[in-house]
Amino acid sequence: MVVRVQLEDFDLGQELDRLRAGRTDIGALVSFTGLVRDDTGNLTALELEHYPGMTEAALAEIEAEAQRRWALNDSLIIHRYGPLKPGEQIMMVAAAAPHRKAAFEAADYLMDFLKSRAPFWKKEHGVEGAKWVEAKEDDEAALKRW
Amino acid sequence: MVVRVQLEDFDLGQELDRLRAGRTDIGALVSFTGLVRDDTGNLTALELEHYPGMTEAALAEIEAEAQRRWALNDSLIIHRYGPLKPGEQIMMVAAAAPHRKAAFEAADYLMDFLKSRAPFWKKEHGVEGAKWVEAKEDDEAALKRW
Amino acid sequence: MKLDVVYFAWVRERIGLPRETVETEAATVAELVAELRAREDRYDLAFSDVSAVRVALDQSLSDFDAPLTGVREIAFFPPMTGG
Amino acid sequence: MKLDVVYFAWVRERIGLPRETVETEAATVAELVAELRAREDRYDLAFSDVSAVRVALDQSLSDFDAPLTGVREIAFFPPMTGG
Repeated sequence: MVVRVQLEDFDLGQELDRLRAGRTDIGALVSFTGLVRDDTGNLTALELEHYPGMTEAALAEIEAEAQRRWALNDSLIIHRYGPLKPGEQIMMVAAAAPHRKAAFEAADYLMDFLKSRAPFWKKEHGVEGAKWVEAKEDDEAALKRW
Repeated sequence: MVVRVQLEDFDLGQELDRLRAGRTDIGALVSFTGLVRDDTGNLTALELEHYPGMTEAALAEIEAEAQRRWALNDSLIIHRYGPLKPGEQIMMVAAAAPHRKAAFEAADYLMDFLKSRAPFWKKEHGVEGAKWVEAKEDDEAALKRW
Repeated sequence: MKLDVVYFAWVRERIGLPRETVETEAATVAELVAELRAREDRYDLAFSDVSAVRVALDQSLSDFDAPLTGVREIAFFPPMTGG
Repeated sequence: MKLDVVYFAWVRERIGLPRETVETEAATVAELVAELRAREDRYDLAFSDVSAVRVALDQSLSDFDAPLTGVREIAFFPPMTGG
Protein backbone atom coordinates (compact mmCIF):
# COMPACT_ATOMS: atom_id res chain seq x y z
CA MET A 1 0.00 0.00 0.00
CA VAL A 2 1.89 2.97 -1.30
CA VAL A 3 0.88 6.48 -2.38
CA ARG A 4 3.28 8.84 -4.17
CA VAL A 5 2.62 12.37 -5.39
CA GLN A 6 5.51 13.62 -7.45
CA LEU A 7 6.70 16.04 -10.11
CA GLU A 8 8.91 13.57 -11.95
CA ASP A 9 7.79 10.78 -14.30
CA PHE A 10 7.59 7.14 -13.16
CA ASP A 11 8.60 3.87 -14.80
CA LEU A 12 5.37 1.89 -15.10
CA GLY A 13 7.09 -1.44 -15.74
CA GLN A 14 9.49 -0.99 -12.85
CA GLU A 15 6.64 -0.11 -10.48
CA LEU A 16 4.66 -3.21 -11.50
CA ASP A 17 7.73 -5.44 -11.29
CA ARG A 18 8.47 -4.13 -7.81
CA LEU A 19 4.89 -4.80 -6.67
CA ARG A 20 5.17 -8.52 -7.43
CA ALA A 21 8.89 -9.05 -6.76
CA GLY A 22 9.70 -12.07 -4.59
CA ARG A 23 6.04 -13.03 -4.10
CA THR A 24 4.12 -16.12 -5.19
CA ASP A 25 0.72 -15.25 -3.69
CA ILE A 26 -0.40 -12.86 -6.46
CA GLY A 27 -2.55 -14.32 -9.23
CA ALA A 28 -3.70 -11.11 -10.92
CA LEU A 29 -2.16 -7.69 -11.36
CA VAL A 30 -4.19 -4.86 -12.90
CA SER A 31 -2.77 -1.46 -13.74
CA PHE A 32 -4.33 1.74 -15.00
CA THR A 33 -2.23 4.52 -16.48
CA GLY A 34 -3.63 7.96 -17.27
CA LEU A 35 -1.95 9.76 -20.17
CA VAL A 36 -2.07 13.32 -21.48
CA ARG A 37 -4.34 13.05 -24.51
CA ASP A 38 -4.32 15.54 -27.35
CA ASP A 39 -6.68 14.62 -30.17
CA THR A 40 -6.54 17.95 -31.95
CA GLY A 41 -2.86 18.84 -31.79
CA ASN A 42 -3.77 22.11 -30.08
CA LEU A 43 -2.60 21.19 -26.58
CA THR A 44 0.80 22.56 -25.63
CA ALA A 45 0.75 21.47 -21.98
CA LEU A 46 -1.48 20.02 -19.30
CA GLU A 47 -0.83 21.61 -15.93
CA LEU A 48 -1.68 19.71 -12.79
CA GLU A 49 -2.26 21.54 -9.54
CA HIS A 50 -2.87 19.74 -6.25
CA TYR A 51 -3.36 20.33 -2.53
CA PRO A 52 -0.18 19.10 -0.83
CA GLY A 53 -0.97 17.21 2.34
CA MET A 54 -4.64 16.66 1.58
CA THR A 55 -3.76 14.85 -1.67
CA GLU A 56 -1.64 12.23 0.06
CA ALA A 57 -4.23 11.78 2.83
CA ALA A 58 -7.12 11.44 0.36
CA LEU A 59 -5.25 8.90 -1.81
CA ALA A 60 -4.21 6.86 1.24
CA GLU A 61 -7.82 6.78 2.45
CA ILE A 62 -9.09 5.66 -0.99
CA GLU A 63 -6.46 2.92 -1.05
CA ALA A 64 -7.28 1.82 2.52
CA GLU A 65 -10.97 1.56 1.60
CA ALA A 66 -10.11 -0.58 -1.45
CA GLN A 67 -8.07 -2.86 0.80
CA ARG A 68 -11.03 -3.18 3.16
CA ARG A 69 -13.41 -4.05 0.31
CA TRP A 70 -11.28 -6.55 -1.60
CA ALA A 71 -8.76 -9.23 -0.70
CA LEU A 72 -5.71 -7.52 -2.18
CA ASN A 73 -2.07 -8.51 -1.94
CA ASP A 74 -0.98 -4.94 -2.49
CA SER A 75 -1.84 -1.72 -4.25
CA LEU A 76 -0.14 1.42 -5.48
CA ILE A 77 -1.11 4.94 -6.51
CA ILE A 78 1.30 7.37 -8.16
CA HIS A 79 0.08 10.80 -9.32
CA ARG A 80 2.16 13.54 -10.86
CA TYR A 81 1.68 17.29 -10.68
CA GLY A 82 3.20 20.20 -12.59
CA PRO A 83 3.27 20.81 -16.35
CA LEU A 84 3.00 17.74 -18.59
CA LYS A 85 3.29 17.33 -22.34
CA PRO A 86 0.93 15.41 -24.66
CA GLY A 87 1.63 11.66 -24.44
CA GLU A 88 3.17 11.86 -20.96
CA GLN A 89 2.07 9.70 -18.05
CA ILE A 90 -0.14 11.57 -15.56
CA MET A 91 -0.72 8.86 -12.99
CA MET A 92 -1.08 5.15 -12.35
CA VAL A 93 -2.90 2.82 -10.02
CA ALA A 94 -2.21 -0.88 -9.59
CA ALA A 95 -4.00 -3.61 -7.68
CA ALA A 96 -2.59 -7.08 -7.01
CA ALA A 97 -4.88 -9.86 -5.80
CA PRO A 98 -5.07 -13.65 -5.72
CA HIS A 99 -7.97 -13.53 -8.21
CA ARG A 100 -8.70 -11.41 -11.27
CA LYS A 101 -12.13 -10.11 -10.26
CA ALA A 102 -10.79 -8.42 -7.12
CA ALA A 103 -7.83 -6.93 -8.98
CA PHE A 104 -10.04 -5.48 -11.74
CA GLU A 105 -12.69 -4.15 -9.40
CA ALA A 106 -10.20 -2.60 -6.99
CA ALA A 107 -8.29 -0.80 -9.77
CA ASP A 108 -11.59 0.47 -11.21
CA TYR A 109 -12.67 1.62 -7.73
CA LEU A 110 -9.36 3.39 -7.07
CA MET A 111 -9.75 5.30 -10.34
CA ASP A 112 -13.36 6.31 -9.73
CA PHE A 113 -12.61 7.74 -6.30
CA LEU A 114 -9.30 9.27 -7.28
CA LYS A 115 -11.07 11.18 -10.09
CA SER A 116 -13.64 12.83 -7.82
CA ARG A 117 -12.16 12.74 -4.33
CA ALA A 118 -8.46 13.50 -4.65
CA PRO A 119 -7.65 17.23 -4.84
CA PHE A 120 -6.11 17.55 -8.31
CA TRP A 121 -7.07 20.10 -10.94
CA LYS A 122 -6.10 20.12 -14.61
CA LYS A 123 -5.53 23.15 -16.77
CA GLU A 124 -5.13 22.80 -20.50
CA HIS A 125 -2.72 25.19 -22.16
CA GLY A 126 -3.40 25.40 -25.88
CA VAL A 127 -2.55 27.47 -28.87
CA GLU A 128 -5.67 29.54 -28.19
CA GLY A 129 -5.13 30.09 -24.48
CA ALA A 130 -5.61 28.21 -21.21
CA LYS A 131 -8.69 26.64 -19.67
CA TRP A 132 -9.48 24.62 -16.55
CA VAL A 133 -10.79 21.13 -17.24
CA GLU A 134 -14.34 20.76 -15.93
CA ALA A 135 -15.37 17.80 -13.82
CA LYS A 136 -17.77 15.45 -15.60
CA GLU A 137 -21.14 14.63 -14.07
CA ASP A 138 -20.42 11.05 -15.12
CA ASP A 139 -17.45 10.98 -12.78
CA GLU A 140 -19.54 11.88 -9.75
CA ALA A 141 -22.25 9.43 -10.86
CA ALA A 142 -19.64 6.66 -11.19
CA LEU A 143 -19.13 6.69 -7.41
CA LYS A 144 -22.66 5.36 -6.90
CA ARG A 145 -21.61 2.07 -8.53
CA TRP A 146 -19.68 1.11 -5.39
CA MET B 1 -3.86 -5.21 -32.31
CA VAL B 2 -1.28 -7.85 -31.58
CA VAL B 3 -1.47 -11.43 -30.34
CA ARG B 4 1.61 -13.40 -29.28
CA VAL B 5 1.79 -16.97 -28.01
CA GLN B 6 5.26 -17.77 -26.78
CA LEU B 7 7.42 -19.96 -24.57
CA GLU B 8 9.66 -17.16 -23.30
CA ASP B 9 8.80 -14.53 -20.68
CA PHE B 10 7.80 -10.98 -21.66
CA ASP B 11 8.72 -7.57 -20.27
CA LEU B 12 5.42 -6.05 -19.10
CA GLY B 13 6.77 -2.50 -18.88
CA GLN B 14 8.38 -2.65 -22.30
CA GLU B 15 5.18 -3.96 -23.87
CA LEU B 16 3.12 -1.17 -22.31
CA ASP B 17 5.69 1.46 -23.26
CA ARG B 18 5.69 0.21 -26.84
CA LEU B 19 1.88 0.35 -27.01
CA ARG B 20 1.81 4.06 -26.30
CA ALA B 21 5.11 5.11 -27.86
CA GLY B 22 4.90 8.16 -30.11
CA ARG B 23 1.14 8.59 -29.65
CA THR B 24 -0.86 11.39 -28.06
CA ASP B 25 -4.37 10.02 -28.64
CA ILE B 26 -4.40 7.56 -25.71
CA GLY B 27 -5.95 8.76 -22.45
CA ALA B 28 -6.17 5.46 -20.58
CA LEU B 29 -4.10 2.31 -20.62
CA VAL B 30 -5.25 -0.74 -18.65
CA SER B 31 -3.19 -3.89 -18.27
CA PHE B 32 -3.90 -7.26 -16.72
CA THR B 33 -1.12 -9.69 -15.87
CA GLY B 34 -1.77 -13.28 -14.81
CA LEU B 35 0.84 -14.77 -12.49
CA VAL B 36 1.56 -18.30 -11.26
CA ARG B 37 0.13 -18.32 -7.75
CA ASP B 38 1.23 -20.75 -5.06
CA ASP B 39 -0.46 -20.12 -1.71
CA THR B 40 0.60 -23.38 -0.09
CA GLY B 41 4.20 -23.71 -1.20
CA ASN B 42 3.36 -27.13 -2.73
CA LEU B 43 3.47 -26.09 -6.37
CA THR B 44 6.66 -27.01 -8.18
CA ALA B 45 5.53 -25.99 -11.69
CA LEU B 46 2.51 -24.90 -13.68
CA GLU B 47 2.51 -26.46 -17.13
CA LEU B 48 0.61 -24.73 -19.92
CA GLU B 49 -0.50 -26.67 -22.96
CA HIS B 50 -2.18 -25.03 -25.94
CA TYR B 51 -3.50 -25.73 -29.43
CA PRO B 52 -1.06 -24.08 -31.86
CA GLY B 53 -2.92 -22.36 -34.67
CA MET B 54 -6.31 -22.33 -33.00
CA THR B 55 -4.89 -20.38 -30.04
CA GLU B 56 -3.68 -17.50 -32.20
CA ALA B 57 -6.94 -17.47 -34.20
CA ALA B 58 -9.11 -17.51 -31.06
CA LEU B 59 -7.13 -14.70 -29.40
CA ALA B 60 -7.20 -12.58 -32.57
CA GLU B 61 -10.98 -13.04 -32.82
CA ILE B 62 -11.47 -12.06 -29.15
CA GLU B 63 -9.34 -8.97 -29.71
CA ALA B 64 -11.20 -8.06 -32.91
CA GLU B 65 -14.53 -8.32 -31.09
CA ALA B 66 -13.23 -6.02 -28.31
CA GLN B 67 -12.19 -3.52 -30.96
CA ARG B 68 -15.67 -3.65 -32.47
CA ARG B 69 -17.34 -3.09 -29.10
CA TRP B 70 -15.17 -0.28 -27.74
CA ALA B 71 -13.36 2.70 -29.19
CA LEU B 72 -9.83 1.46 -28.57
CA ASN B 73 -6.56 2.96 -29.72
CA ASP B 74 -4.86 -0.42 -29.54
CA SER B 75 -4.78 -3.70 -27.68
CA LEU B 76 -2.38 -6.52 -26.99
CA ILE B 77 -2.54 -10.13 -25.82
CA ILE B 78 0.53 -12.17 -24.89
CA HIS B 79 0.14 -15.70 -23.53
CA ARG B 80 2.92 -18.10 -22.63
CA TYR B 81 2.95 -21.90 -22.74
CA GLY B 82 5.29 -24.53 -21.35
CA PRO B 83 6.40 -25.06 -17.75
CA LEU B 84 6.28 -22.02 -15.46
CA LYS B 85 7.47 -21.51 -11.89
CA PRO B 86 5.53 -19.91 -9.02
CA GLY B 87 5.62 -16.11 -9.33
CA GLU B 88 6.24 -16.14 -13.09
CA GLN B 89 4.12 -14.20 -15.57
CA ILE B 90 1.64 -16.40 -17.46
CA MET B 91 0.03 -13.83 -19.72
CA MET B 92 -0.99 -10.23 -20.17
CA VAL B 93 -3.66 -8.23 -21.92
CA ALA B 94 -3.63 -4.47 -22.43
CA ALA B 95 -6.22 -2.06 -23.77
CA ALA B 96 -5.54 1.56 -24.72
CA ALA B 97 -8.44 3.97 -25.24
CA PRO B 98 -9.17 7.69 -25.21
CA HIS B 99 -11.30 7.20 -22.06
CA ARG B 100 -10.92 5.07 -18.97
CA LYS B 101 -14.26 3.25 -19.08
CA ALA B 102 -13.55 1.73 -22.50
CA ALA B 103 -10.02 0.71 -21.48
CA PHE B 104 -11.23 -0.98 -18.27
CA GLU B 105 -14.16 -2.74 -19.89
CA ALA B 106 -12.17 -3.95 -22.89
CA ALA B 107 -9.39 -5.40 -20.71
CA ASP B 108 -11.98 -7.12 -18.51
CA TYR B 109 -13.76 -8.46 -21.62
CA LEU B 110 -10.51 -9.75 -23.14
CA MET B 111 -9.77 -11.64 -19.92
CA ASP B 112 -13.25 -13.16 -19.60
CA PHE B 113 -13.20 -14.53 -23.15
CA LEU B 114 -9.56 -15.55 -23.08
CA LYS B 115 -10.27 -17.66 -19.94
CA SER B 116 -13.07 -19.69 -21.52
CA ARG B 117 -12.57 -19.46 -25.28
CA ALA B 118 -8.83 -19.66 -25.91
CA PRO B 119 -7.47 -23.23 -26.02
CA PHE B 120 -5.08 -23.29 -23.08
CA TRP B 121 -4.95 -25.90 -20.33
CA LYS B 122 -3.09 -25.72 -17.05
CA LYS B 123 -1.58 -28.62 -15.17
CA GLU B 124 -0.28 -28.16 -11.64
CA HIS B 125 2.77 -30.15 -10.69
CA GLY B 126 3.11 -30.38 -6.94
CA VAL B 127 4.99 -32.28 -4.29
CA GLU B 128 2.11 -34.79 -4.21
CA GLY B 129 1.77 -35.31 -7.96
CA ALA B 130 0.20 -33.58 -10.94
CA LYS B 131 -3.36 -32.46 -11.61
CA TRP B 132 -5.21 -30.63 -14.41
CA VAL B 133 -6.77 -27.36 -13.30
CA GLU B 134 -10.54 -27.52 -13.66
CA ALA B 135 -12.49 -24.75 -15.38
CA LYS B 136 -14.64 -22.75 -12.99
CA GLU B 137 -18.37 -22.43 -13.57
CA ASP B 138 -17.91 -18.76 -12.68
CA ASP B 139 -15.69 -18.32 -15.71
CA GLU B 140 -18.35 -19.55 -18.12
CA ALA B 141 -20.99 -17.49 -16.29
CA ALA B 142 -18.81 -14.38 -16.58
CA LEU B 143 -19.28 -14.39 -20.38
CA LYS B 144 -22.97 -13.58 -19.92
CA ARG B 145 -22.02 -10.17 -18.56
CA TRP B 146 -21.13 -8.99 -22.07
CA MET C 1 -10.43 33.35 15.60
CA LYS C 2 -7.64 33.13 13.02
CA LEU C 3 -8.15 30.84 10.00
CA ASP C 4 -5.75 29.88 7.22
CA VAL C 5 -7.78 30.09 4.01
CA VAL C 6 -6.37 28.40 0.90
CA TYR C 7 -7.59 28.54 -2.69
CA PHE C 8 -6.94 26.28 -5.67
CA ALA C 9 -7.39 26.27 -9.45
CA TRP C 10 -9.79 28.92 -10.79
CA VAL C 11 -10.90 29.91 -7.27
CA ARG C 12 -7.27 30.81 -6.59
CA GLU C 13 -7.00 32.67 -9.91
CA ARG C 14 -10.20 34.68 -9.37
CA ILE C 15 -9.27 35.69 -5.84
CA GLY C 16 -5.73 36.33 -6.95
CA LEU C 17 -3.84 34.66 -4.14
CA PRO C 18 -3.19 31.09 -3.01
CA ARG C 19 -3.45 31.54 0.74
CA GLU C 20 -4.27 34.13 3.37
CA THR C 21 -4.97 34.35 7.08
CA VAL C 22 -8.43 35.60 7.96
CA GLU C 23 -9.67 36.95 11.32
CA THR C 24 -13.32 35.92 11.60
CA GLU C 25 -16.13 35.10 14.02
CA ALA C 26 -18.05 33.10 11.38
CA ALA C 27 -19.72 30.04 12.91
CA THR C 28 -20.01 28.06 9.67
CA VAL C 29 -18.40 27.79 6.25
CA ALA C 30 -21.41 29.56 4.71
CA GLU C 31 -21.00 32.49 7.13
CA LEU C 32 -17.32 32.81 6.24
CA VAL C 33 -18.17 32.77 2.52
CA ALA C 34 -20.72 35.57 3.10
CA GLU C 35 -18.05 37.63 4.91
CA LEU C 36 -15.52 37.09 2.13
CA ARG C 37 -18.05 38.00 -0.61
CA ALA C 38 -18.84 41.24 1.18
CA ARG C 39 -15.15 42.20 1.16
CA GLU C 40 -14.36 42.72 -2.50
CA ASP C 41 -15.64 41.99 -6.00
CA ARG C 42 -13.03 39.31 -6.71
CA TYR C 43 -14.29 37.28 -3.70
CA ASP C 44 -17.89 37.92 -4.72
CA LEU C 45 -17.11 36.66 -8.21
CA ALA C 46 -15.22 33.57 -7.00
CA PHE C 47 -18.13 32.52 -4.79
CA SER C 48 -20.96 33.67 -7.06
CA ASP C 49 -21.95 30.05 -7.76
CA VAL C 50 -21.16 28.01 -4.65
CA SER C 51 -22.57 24.87 -6.28
CA ALA C 52 -19.35 24.93 -8.34
CA VAL C 53 -17.12 25.27 -5.27
CA ARG C 54 -15.98 22.51 -2.90
CA VAL C 55 -14.68 23.03 0.61
CA ALA C 56 -12.22 21.13 2.81
CA LEU C 57 -11.76 21.67 6.55
CA ASP C 58 -8.30 20.75 7.82
CA GLN C 59 -7.77 18.84 4.56
CA SER C 60 -10.97 16.77 4.76
CA LEU C 61 -13.86 17.30 2.33
CA SER C 62 -16.75 19.02 4.06
CA ASP C 63 -19.76 21.21 3.16
CA PHE C 64 -21.02 24.74 3.51
CA ASP C 65 -23.18 24.01 6.57
CA ALA C 66 -20.23 22.69 8.57
CA PRO C 67 -19.24 24.55 11.78
CA LEU C 68 -15.78 26.11 11.93
CA THR C 69 -15.17 25.28 15.59
CA GLY C 70 -11.60 24.10 16.07
CA VAL C 71 -10.79 24.38 12.36
CA ARG C 72 -7.34 25.77 11.49
CA GLU C 73 -7.26 25.51 7.70
CA ILE C 74 -10.10 25.90 5.24
CA ALA C 75 -9.73 25.33 1.49
CA PHE C 76 -11.94 26.34 -1.43
CA PHE C 77 -11.61 24.79 -4.90
CA PRO C 78 -13.57 23.57 -7.95
CA PRO C 79 -14.70 19.93 -8.36
CA MET C 80 -11.62 17.76 -8.67
CA THR C 81 -10.30 16.55 -12.03
CA GLY C 82 -7.42 14.19 -11.29
CA GLY C 83 -6.63 10.88 -12.90
CA MET D 1 -13.00 -39.91 -45.45
CA LYS D 2 -9.73 -39.23 -43.64
CA LEU D 3 -9.78 -36.99 -40.54
CA ASP D 4 -6.92 -35.66 -38.45
CA VAL D 5 -8.01 -36.09 -34.84
CA VAL D 6 -6.10 -34.19 -32.15
CA TYR D 7 -6.34 -34.44 -28.37
CA PHE D 8 -5.28 -32.07 -25.62
CA ALA D 9 -4.75 -32.09 -21.84
CA TRP D 10 -6.33 -35.05 -20.00
CA VAL D 11 -8.14 -36.22 -23.15
CA ARG D 12 -4.70 -36.62 -24.75
CA GLU D 13 -3.36 -38.36 -21.65
CA ARG D 14 -6.25 -40.83 -21.41
CA ILE D 15 -6.12 -41.73 -25.08
CA GLY D 16 -2.34 -41.87 -24.92
CA LEU D 17 -1.50 -39.96 -28.07
CA PRO D 18 -1.70 -36.34 -29.25
CA ARG D 19 -2.83 -36.88 -32.83
CA GLU D 20 -3.92 -39.60 -35.22
CA THR D 21 -5.51 -39.96 -38.62
CA VAL D 22 -8.86 -41.72 -38.62
CA GLU D 23 -10.70 -43.27 -41.56
CA THR D 24 -14.40 -42.77 -40.90
CA GLU D 25 -17.81 -42.38 -42.51
CA ALA D 26 -19.28 -40.67 -39.41
CA ALA D 27 -21.69 -37.88 -40.39
CA THR D 28 -21.43 -35.93 -37.12
CA VAL D 29 -19.05 -35.38 -34.24
CA ALA D 30 -21.29 -37.55 -32.02
CA GLU D 31 -21.09 -40.43 -34.51
CA LEU D 32 -17.31 -40.18 -34.62
CA VAL D 33 -17.18 -40.22 -30.81
CA ALA D 34 -19.35 -43.36 -30.79
CA GLU D 35 -16.97 -45.05 -33.26
CA LEU D 36 -13.94 -44.11 -31.21
CA ARG D 37 -15.54 -45.33 -27.95
CA ALA D 38 -16.26 -48.69 -29.56
CA ARG D 39 -12.59 -49.11 -30.49
CA GLU D 40 -10.83 -49.43 -27.16
CA ASP D 41 -11.28 -48.86 -23.44
CA ARG D 42 -8.98 -45.84 -23.38
CA TYR D 43 -11.24 -44.03 -25.88
CA ASP D 44 -14.34 -45.18 -24.01
CA LEU D 45 -12.88 -43.75 -20.80
CA ALA D 46 -11.82 -40.46 -22.40
CA PHE D 47 -15.32 -39.85 -23.76
CA SER D 48 -17.28 -41.36 -20.86
CA ASP D 49 -18.56 -37.92 -19.87
CA VAL D 50 -18.89 -35.84 -23.02
CA SER D 51 -20.26 -32.90 -20.99
CA ALA D 52 -16.65 -32.50 -19.83
CA VAL D 53 -15.24 -32.55 -23.38
CA ARG D 54 -15.15 -29.67 -25.88
CA VAL D 55 -14.74 -30.05 -29.63
CA ALA D 56 -13.22 -27.85 -32.35
CA LEU D 57 -13.65 -28.37 -36.08
CA ASP D 58 -10.81 -27.00 -38.18
CA GLN D 59 -9.74 -24.97 -35.14
CA SER D 60 -13.15 -23.38 -34.43
CA LEU D 61 -15.21 -24.29 -31.36
CA SER D 62 -18.18 -26.43 -32.33
CA ASP D 63 -20.49 -29.02 -30.77
CA PHE D 64 -21.28 -32.70 -30.84
CA ASP D 65 -24.24 -32.35 -33.23
CA ALA D 66 -22.13 -30.64 -35.89
CA PRO D 67 -21.73 -32.37 -39.30
CA LEU D 68 -18.24 -33.44 -40.37
CA THR D 69 -18.70 -32.59 -44.06
CA GLY D 70 -15.59 -30.91 -45.38
CA VAL D 71 -13.82 -31.02 -42.01
CA ARG D 72 -10.11 -31.87 -42.07
CA GLU D 73 -9.10 -31.54 -38.43
CA ILE D 74 -11.13 -32.31 -35.33
CA ALA D 75 -9.90 -31.63 -31.80
CA PHE D 76 -11.14 -32.89 -28.44
CA PHE D 77 -10.15 -31.28 -25.14
CA PRO D 78 -11.42 -30.32 -21.67
CA PRO D 79 -12.93 -26.89 -20.90
CA MET D 80 -10.21 -24.28 -21.31
CA THR D 81 -8.27 -22.85 -18.40
CA GLY D 82 -6.02 -20.11 -19.78
CA GLY D 83 -5.35 -16.70 -18.35
